[in-house]
Amino acid sequence: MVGSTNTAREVLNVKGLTKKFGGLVAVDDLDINVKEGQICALIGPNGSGKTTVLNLITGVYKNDRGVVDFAGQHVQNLPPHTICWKGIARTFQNIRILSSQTVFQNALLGKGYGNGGVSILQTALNTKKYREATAACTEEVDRILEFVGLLDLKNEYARNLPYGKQRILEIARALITGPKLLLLDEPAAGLNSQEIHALMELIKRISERGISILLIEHRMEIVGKLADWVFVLNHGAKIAEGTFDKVKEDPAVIQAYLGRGGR
Amino acid sequence: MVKLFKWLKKYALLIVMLLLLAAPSVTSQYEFYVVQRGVQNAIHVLGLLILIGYSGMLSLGSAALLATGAYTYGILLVKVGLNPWVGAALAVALTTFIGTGLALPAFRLAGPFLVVTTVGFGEIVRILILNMEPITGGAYGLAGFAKLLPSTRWVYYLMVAALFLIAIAVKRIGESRLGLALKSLREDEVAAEVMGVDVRRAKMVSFALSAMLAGLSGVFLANLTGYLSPDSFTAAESASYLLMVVMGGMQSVTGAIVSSIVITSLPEVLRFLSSSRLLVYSLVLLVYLRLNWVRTGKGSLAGLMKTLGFPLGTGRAKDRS
Amino acid sequence: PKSYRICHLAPLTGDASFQGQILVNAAKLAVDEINAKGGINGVPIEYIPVDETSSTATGIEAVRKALALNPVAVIGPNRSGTILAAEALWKDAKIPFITDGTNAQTTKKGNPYTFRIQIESTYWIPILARTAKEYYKVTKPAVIYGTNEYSKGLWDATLPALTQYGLAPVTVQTYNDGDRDFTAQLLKIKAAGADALFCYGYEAEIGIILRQRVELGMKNLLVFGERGCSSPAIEQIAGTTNIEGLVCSTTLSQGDPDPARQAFIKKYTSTFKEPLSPTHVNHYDSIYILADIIKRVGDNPEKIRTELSKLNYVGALARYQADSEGNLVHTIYTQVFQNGKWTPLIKEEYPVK
Amino acid sequence: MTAAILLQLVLNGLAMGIIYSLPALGISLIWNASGLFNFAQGDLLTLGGYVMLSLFGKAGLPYIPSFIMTVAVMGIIGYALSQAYFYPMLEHRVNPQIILIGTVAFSVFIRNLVLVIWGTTPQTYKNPFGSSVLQIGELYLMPHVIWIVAIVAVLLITLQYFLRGTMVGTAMRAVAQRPTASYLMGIRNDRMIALTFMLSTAIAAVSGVLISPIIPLTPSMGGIIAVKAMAAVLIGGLGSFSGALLGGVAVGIAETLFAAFVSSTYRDIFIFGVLVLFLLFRPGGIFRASVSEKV
Amino acid sequence: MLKINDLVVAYEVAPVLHSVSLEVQAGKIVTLLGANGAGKSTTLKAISGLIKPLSGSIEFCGEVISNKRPDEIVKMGLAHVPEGRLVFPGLTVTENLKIGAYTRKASRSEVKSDMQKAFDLFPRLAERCNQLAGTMSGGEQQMLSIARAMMSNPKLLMLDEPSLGLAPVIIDSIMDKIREINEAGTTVLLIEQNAELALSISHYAYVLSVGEVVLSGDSESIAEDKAVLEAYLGGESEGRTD
Ligand SMILES: Nc1ncnc2c1ncn2[C@@H]1O[C@H](COP(=O)(O)OP(=O)(O)OP(=O)(O)O)[C@@H](O)[C@H]1O
Ligand SMILES: Nc1ncnc2c1ncn2[C@@H]1O[C@H](COP(=O)(O)OP(=O)(O)OP(=O)(O)O)[C@@H](O)[C@H]1O
Ligand SMILES: [Mg+2]
Ligand SMILES: [Mg+2]
Repeated sequence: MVGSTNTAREVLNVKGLTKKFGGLVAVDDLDINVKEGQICALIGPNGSGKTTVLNLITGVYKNDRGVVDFAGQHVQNLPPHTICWKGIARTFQNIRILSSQTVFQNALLGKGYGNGGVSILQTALNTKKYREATAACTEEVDRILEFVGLLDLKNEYARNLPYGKQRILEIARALITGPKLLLLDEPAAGLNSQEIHALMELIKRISERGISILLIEHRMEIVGKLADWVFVLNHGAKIAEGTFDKVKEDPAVIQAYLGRGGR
Repeated sequence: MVKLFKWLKKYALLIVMLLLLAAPSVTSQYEFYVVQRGVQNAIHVLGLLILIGYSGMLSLGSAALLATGAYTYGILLVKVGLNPWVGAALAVALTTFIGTGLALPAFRLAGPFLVVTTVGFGEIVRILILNMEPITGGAYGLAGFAKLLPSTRWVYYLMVAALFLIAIAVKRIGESRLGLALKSLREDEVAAEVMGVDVRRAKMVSFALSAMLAGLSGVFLANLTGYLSPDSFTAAESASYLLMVVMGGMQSVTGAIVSSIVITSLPEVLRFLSSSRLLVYSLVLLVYLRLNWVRTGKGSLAGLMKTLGFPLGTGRAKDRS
Repeated sequence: PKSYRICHLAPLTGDASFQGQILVNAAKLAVDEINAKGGINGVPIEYIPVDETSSTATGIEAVRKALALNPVAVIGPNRSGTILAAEALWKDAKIPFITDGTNAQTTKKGNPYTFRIQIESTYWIPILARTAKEYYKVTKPAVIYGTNEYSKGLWDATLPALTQYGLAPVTVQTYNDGDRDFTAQLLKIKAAGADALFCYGYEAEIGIILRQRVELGMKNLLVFGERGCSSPAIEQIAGTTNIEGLVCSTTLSQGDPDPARQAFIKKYTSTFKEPLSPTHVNHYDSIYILADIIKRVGDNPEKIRTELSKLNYVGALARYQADSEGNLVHTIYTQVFQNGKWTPLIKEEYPVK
Repeated sequence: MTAAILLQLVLNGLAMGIIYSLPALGISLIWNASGLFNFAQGDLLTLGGYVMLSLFGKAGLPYIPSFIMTVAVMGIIGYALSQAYFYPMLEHRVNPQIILIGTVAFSVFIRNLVLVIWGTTPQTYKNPFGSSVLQIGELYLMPHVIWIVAIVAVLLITLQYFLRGTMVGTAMRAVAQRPTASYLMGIRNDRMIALTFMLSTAIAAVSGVLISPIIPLTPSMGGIIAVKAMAAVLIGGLGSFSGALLGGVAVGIAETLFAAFVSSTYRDIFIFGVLVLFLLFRPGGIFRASVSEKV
Repeated sequence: MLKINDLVVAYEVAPVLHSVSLEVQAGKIVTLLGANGAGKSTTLKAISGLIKPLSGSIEFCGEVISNKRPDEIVKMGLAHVPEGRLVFPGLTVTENLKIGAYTRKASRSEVKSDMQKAFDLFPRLAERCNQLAGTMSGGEQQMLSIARAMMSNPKLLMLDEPSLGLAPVIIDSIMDKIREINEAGTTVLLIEQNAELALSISHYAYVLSVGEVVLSGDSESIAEDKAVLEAYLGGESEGRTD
C-alpha cells in the first residue's frame, strides 16, 4: 500500500453528484473523495454508474446536480479539455485509441491541442522555436513510453497492438497530459494473470510519482492489493466505503456485488 | 522500378512545381489558361485537404467560400475602388472570418448533418449574390476589376509561388502536433477532447485555414477570369472540388495538387468529355472509391498502388472484431 | 484551304442545354445541306460546336476555347451576359461573332466584330406593352421574372415600356431559377387585382407558372411573354389548354403563312421529329449567310467582317440587313395562342439605322 | 391578403411539403437500414420519373402497368447499386465519410446519366389524376394532392410497421449497426443490404411517378426537391418516418408563407437559416430526443 | 461435434494461427486457454466463418464448414458470443434478443419463453428491455451479448471471454448457467482469461500459444500442471514481430 495518510489533502472531492438519463437515475447524490497520492477504487455491480461517474468528472457528460472539486476548484461541467488541462486524465472502458495512427502519435495526442504555444505560422515556416518545441515534446513522449514499456513499439500502428498493449497505450497517453489524478476504467479487463501483474506494478509506479488514482475494477484481487480506499456503488448511490478488507465483509456489498466468488 | 517510384515520391512536390514554372512557355494560350485554373483550384483544394482530409469534416459548400473571396475582391475594387493588394488582403480576411463562423454548426453537428448545413450555406451565398444586385451585380455578374499584377504571366508566377509555400505549410501542419489534433477529430473526438484537445478550437482552425485558402483561391480566380457570376459557384462545383480532394488521396499534398490540375484539364485533353464531363468524373470517382477502399485481393488497383508505394486511403480503420 | 472552320457556341450542358441542342441542330442542318452539295467552292465547312454551358462565367472560357481553334467566324454566344463579358476577347482576336443575346447593350459596345441575329428587348417589349394596352385593354399589369441575367434584362426593359403606355405594374414578383412552386407569387398577384401578367424566365419555370395560374383559379389573367414562350416545351409543361390566350413576341412565327417559312418548318419537324422552337433556329440562316460571304470573299475573318457589316440577305427565316451596330434582324411578330395554335397578331419592321 | 388567399397559401404549402416528404422518407429509410445518408435519393427520384415518362408518356403503356414496371426497373437498379458498390463498401467497414462521398458521386452520376439519355428539355406527361381544378368555395385544389397525401400515408404506415414491427425490418437495422454480429445471428448481410437499397429505389420510383406530372422532369428536378427534403428530414428527425412527413410539411408551409409575406427570392435562405438554428438547438430534430453517445 | 484439423489463418499476410487441431465432443464443455494474442478469438472467428482459413479443415456435426458463410454455419446450430460484445447499439434490448432467434423457426410463444429465461438469468435486462443497447453499461452489454446467443438455442455455444467486465456475482451466475445448459445438452466452447475459473467448470482444455496448440488434456490434469500452464499463459504475444 502506498502513501495513505489521513492528513493528506483532498485532490478530488465530489459532492451530491447526480445524473439522470431520461427516467433512469444513473448516479444518485454521490459523495466521494480522493486524497493526494491515494489509490481509490470504485466498485459496484454492472450498470451501477461507475463509468458515468468518470464521464461526469471528466466533463464528457454534463451533470444534473452536484459539485466536483478538483484541487480546490470547481470543475463540474467545464469542457473536457479544460478539465484535462487542470490535471485529470483517464482511460476508457472500451478502448478509444486512434487506430490508424502510430503508438507515438497516439501518445502525443495527450499533449492536447496545438504545438505548445507555437503559432500556426511558425509551424508552417518551421521556425527554430517550433523545432525546439517539437523536440522537447518528442523527448517527453519517449520518456513516458519508456516508463510504461512501449518505447520499442513506438512506430507501430496502434491497431496492430495486442489488446493488453492498447490498454497500456491508453494509460501512457493519459500520463502524457501530466495529470494529478488518473482515472482508470477497468484497466485489467481482458488481461491474463501475468499481464495483470505487470499492470499492477505499473499502477504502483504511477502512484509513486505522486499521481492520485481512481480505479474502476471488477477483479477483486487487484482492488484488494492496490486500493487504499474503496467506494461501492449500487444503483448510482454509494452503499459502502472503507478499506477493501472492511468493505468486502459488508453484507450489502456481498449481496449486491461480490457473491460467493469475489472473496 | 520501385526505387524510381520512391525517388519520384520524395521529390514529387518539387517536380510538380518545376513543371508548373515551365508551363507558360510550353503551352498554347488556351492550354495555359487551363493550367492557371488548375493551379488556382489546387490552392482551394489544399484548404479542403485540411478540412476534409485531415479533420474529416465533409463540406459541400466550398464553392461558396471561393465565391466570397472572389466577390469581395471584385466588389472592393469596383465599388469601393481599393488597391488590388488591399482588396485581396481584405477578401482573404473576410472569407476566413465567414469560414470560421461555419465552424459554429460543426461544434454540435457531424456527418450528414454538417454536410447538409454546408449545402445550405452554399445555397445561401449563391442566392445572396444573385439578389444583392447593387453590390454584387446580381445575375449580370461583376466585371471591370484590376489584376494584382499587370501581366497574366506574373499573376501566374505569383500563384505558383503561393501554391508552393502553401503546399509546404499544409504538409508541415499535417505532420505537426496541431495536425494530429485535427486528425483526431476525424478518428475519435471524445478521446481527443478528454486528452486535452480543444475540439472547438481545432474545428475552428480547420475551417479557418480552409476558408483562408478558399478566399485566396477566389482572389486568383477573379484575377484569371476578370469576370464573376454566381453560376460558377454552384453545389456542382463544390462536388468537383470534393472529387479533387478524394482523387488526390485525401492525405497527400502533392496528390491534391496533381489531381486538381489533372481534373481541371481533363475535359480539355479528352474533348469528347466536354458535354458529359460530370458523368465521367463521377464515374471515375466511384470506380476509384470502390477499388481503393475495398480490398479485392491481389491485382486490384489498390494492391498495385500499394506495391508502388503510393498513398492509400486510410479510411480502413478496422475494428479488432 | 482544306475546310472552313466555323465554331458554334451553344449551351450544351447545364440548365439551358436543350436550347443548345436546338441551336446546334438548326445550324448543323444547314452545314449538312451545304456540304452535301459539295461545300463552298468545293471546300467543306468544318462545323465545331463548343459548349458555352449554361453559365456566364464558364461561357467566357468557352469563348477562349473557340478562339483557340482559329475559326473563320463564330456563331454565338447565346447568353447576353457572356457576350458582354467576353466581347473584348474577340475584338482582340479580330474574329467576327454572330451573337444571339437580347440585351440591348450587347451591340452598343462599339465592337465592330459583334453582330446579332436577334432583336433587342428594348424593341419588342414596348410592342408587348402596347398590345396589352391597346388591343387587350389591360389596366393593371403585374410582372414576374427570374433572377437570372436573361429575365432580369427583360424586366429592366419592361418598366420604361409600361410607363411609356401609361401603365404601372400593380405588383412585381421575383423567383430564383430552380423554384418549382409559385403559389406565393401568384396569389400576391391575385391579391393585387392584376388583369395581366408579364412573365419572364426559362421554359420550366414559365410552364409551371402558366399551369399554376390556372390551378389557382386565375385563368382570366392574361399572360404576356417573351420569345421563349413560343417554345413547344412551354406548351408541354403547362398543358395546351392552360396556355390559351398567351401572347408573345418572336422573330419567327409558327403561324406565318409565308411559304418559305412553312417549308422550313416542315423540313425541320420532319428531320428532327419534334416541333420547332421558333427562337432557336435562326442559326440555320447564319450558316447560309457565312457560306454566302465565304463564297464571295474567301476565309479571311476581316473580309468576312466587312461583308457582314454591309449585309443584305434574304434567308429562309427572315430578311437580314446590317445596321450600324451590327443588328441583322428587324422584323418582330407578336403572336397569340388561339384555339390550340399560334396565330400572328401583329408584324412590325424596324427601320435600319 | 384575404383569409381565402391565406388558406390557399397554407394548402399549397402543404401540397408542396408532401412532395418534399417523399424523398425524405427514402432518405430516412436508408439511414435506418444502412446507416447511410443518401445524397442521391433525389436523383433516383428523377430517374424514376424519367422511366415512367418513357413507359407511360412515350411508349403509351397504361398507367398502372407502367407504374409497376417503373418500380420494378428501379428495384433492379437498387439491387445493382447495392451489389456493385454499397454492399462491398459496407462489408469492408469503409469509413462512412467515404461512403457518403460515394452517394454524392452517385447523385452527380445519375443526374448526368439522365441528361445524356433524356436530354435537358423539361418534359412531362398527362396528369393521370386529372387536371381539372376542384373548387371548394374560394379554395382551389388539384385532385393529385389528395391522391399523393393518401399514398404518402400508406407508405408511412407500411414503412413504420415494416422496419419496427417485422423480423426482416429489425434484421435490416441490425445489419446496418453491426454487420459482424448480424452475420453471427444468421442474417445474410448482402441480401439485407440489397433489399434496403431496392426498397429505397422503389420509394424513389414511387416518388418520381407521383411528382413528375406536377413538376416537369429535368435532370436536376430531383436534386432541387432533395435539397429541401434533406432539410425536412433533419428538421423532422433523421430516421423517423413521421418526422420526415412532418418536416416536409413544415418546410413546405413555412417557405410558402415566407415567400408570400417576406420575400420570394430569399425563401431558400430562410429555410436553411431555420435548419441551422434548429439543428443548433435541437440537433436530433423534432422526433429524436438528443441521444448522447455512450462513452 | 466439432473437429478442427491443421487450421491456418492469417489476417493480412502473416499467419496468426499456424496449425491448430482440436476437437470438441458433443455434450462437453471445452476451454481454450492462451496468452493475449495467442489466437483464441481468431480460432472462434474461423469456426463461425467470420474469417476464411488459408488451409485446414473445420468439421461441424460431420459436415465441412470451412467454406461456408457465417449465416449458413449459424443456421446449423452454432452460436458465437464474440469478443467485444457487438450488441446492436440502435436496437432495444428486446429487439436484440429477438434477432438472436432469427434463424429459429420457433413459434412466437417459444421465443417469448426463451426470452423470459434470459431475463431470469439477467434480471437487469428485464428491467431495461426497452433501452437502446448502445446506451447500456459495458457489463450490461456483455450480459445482452450472452443472452442473445442463447436465444438461438444452439447445439454448440462458443463464448469468447464471457466474464469480461462483469461483476463477480454475475460471473457466478453465468458459470452456473453454462453448466446448466450443458447438462441440458448444449456443447460449449469457452475462452477465458481466468484459467482457474474456466478449468473449474470445463471437462477438457486446450492451451494455445502463438497460433499453435501446445497443451491439451482433461481440465483437472491441466489445472494440476500449474507451472506449465503459467509458462504458456504468460508468454504474452511474443509472437508478434512487426
Ligand atoms: N447515454 C446513456 N443513455 C441512457 N442510459 C445510459 C447512458 N449511459 C449510461 N446509461 C445507463 O446508466 C447506467 C450506468 O451506466 P455505467 O456505464 O455508468 O455503469 P457501470 O457502473 O460503469 O457498469 P459496468 O460495470 O457494466 O461498466 C446503466 O444502467 C446504463 O444503462
Ligand atoms: N483484425 C485483425 N487484423 C490484423 N491482425 C489481427 C486482427 N485481429 C487480431 N489480430 C492479431 O492476431 C493475433 C491473434 O489475435 P486473437 O484476437 O485471436 O488473440 P486472442 O488469443 O484472442 O487474444 P486476446 O486474449 O487478446 O483476446 C494477435 O497478434 C492480434 O494482434
Ligand atoms: Mg463501466
Ligand atoms: Mg480474444
